[in-house]
Amino acid sequence: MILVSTQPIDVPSVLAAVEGPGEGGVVLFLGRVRHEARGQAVQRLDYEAYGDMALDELKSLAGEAQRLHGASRVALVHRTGSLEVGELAVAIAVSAPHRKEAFVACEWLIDTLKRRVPIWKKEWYADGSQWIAEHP
Amino acid sequence: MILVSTQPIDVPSVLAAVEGPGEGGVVLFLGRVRHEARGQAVQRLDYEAYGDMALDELKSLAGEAQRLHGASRVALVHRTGSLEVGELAVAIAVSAPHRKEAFVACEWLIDTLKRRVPIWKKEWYADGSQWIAEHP
Amino acid sequence: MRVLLFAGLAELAGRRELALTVAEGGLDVARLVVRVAALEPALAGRSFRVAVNRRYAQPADAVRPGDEVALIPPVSGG
Amino acid sequence: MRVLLFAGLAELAGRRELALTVAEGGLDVARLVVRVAALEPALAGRSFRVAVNRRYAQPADAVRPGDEVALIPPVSGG
Repeated sequence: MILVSTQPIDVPSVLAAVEGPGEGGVVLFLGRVRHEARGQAVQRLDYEAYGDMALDELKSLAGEAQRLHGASRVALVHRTGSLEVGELAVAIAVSAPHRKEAFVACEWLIDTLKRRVPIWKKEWYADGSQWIAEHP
Repeated sequence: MILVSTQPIDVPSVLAAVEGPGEGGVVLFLGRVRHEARGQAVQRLDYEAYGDMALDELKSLAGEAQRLHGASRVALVHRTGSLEVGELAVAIAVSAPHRKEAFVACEWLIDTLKRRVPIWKKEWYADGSQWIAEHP
Repeated sequence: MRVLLFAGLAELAGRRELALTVAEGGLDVARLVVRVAALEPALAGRSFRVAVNRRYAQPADAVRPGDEVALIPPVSGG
Repeated sequence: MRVLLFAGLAELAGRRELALTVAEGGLDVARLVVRVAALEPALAGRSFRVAVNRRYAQPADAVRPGDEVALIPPVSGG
């Protein structure tokens, strides 16, 4: 399951996508909209994606996690559009025969997604908004 | 949520237990019964716990994850009794303001649970069974 | 040639794509960046990478008419 | 004093607890282990830790009548 969508993220289906009889360990990362960022109260976030390229990049990340980091199955879902505080922005699930690989691959995926996938967030505060440039 | 129970693990409630408006990152670990172990086909597992002490140990692990490893909220659930291949044996959820702490604390928790909490598994094969002694 | 704009760059330019006239032989990415800045001064000096056909491109890479070109400002997904 | 047994140790002993008669002043964990092996030879030489009142104890720690004592074979949860 590799998805960039305005629909709310369905965590059970993300987890179901990485199930397998030989996969003893599953690690899931969830990124949620926080009520605070850069010292300011956040009211909501807008996420914009270059959809087709973001999907291609997510697919290539999934492949690298399998080839280079020991992941068996990978699910990557990123939400776009307007999100309230507490909503899920991203979900990444990785299964592997043993837990160590699942932890390493999952953390590598979120770190690399944040650097490489063409998705942008705009933070809305009481008195304005700004596009965030986290990874030049 | 700290639980040792014969009931199947309910993942949504484990995740809900660590939600909070300041927690941007959640890491969940799921340990599932594999179809194979030590080169043999596994038919099912029995988990036995020293229930009261296991619960005390899990509580003290949760406290250490918060004090020493940056976790905000922790949920620890271990199932006992007879489990089929594919069923969840353990679920550990950790939230933190930022993802790094959530990954570190979650991995520390499963590693330390496996060494310290008085729970034992017996593997059943086509031709017999044995108690597993992973951490002397 | 369409050049897609996103996020802060789209806001600065006040539009989601630029139309660039390109010779049949194409040009390289470095030259394309110069052309973009000339066409839309609001984007001059801004930080972005260039994607050609949905892959990050290097300054010396070729761009041809018909390629899908996009300017990728610093990302902040996740 | 009851001494709780679990997993492989319970199977070896054929029961889930031992009853140990202990003097009022108690004894230390090292001595308790010797008494257990004498009472239940199937457990002699087996690997286990001792928990007293649900906490792992050291060989020199004291055990008193009324304490909850358990033998903890190598664990394998998770």
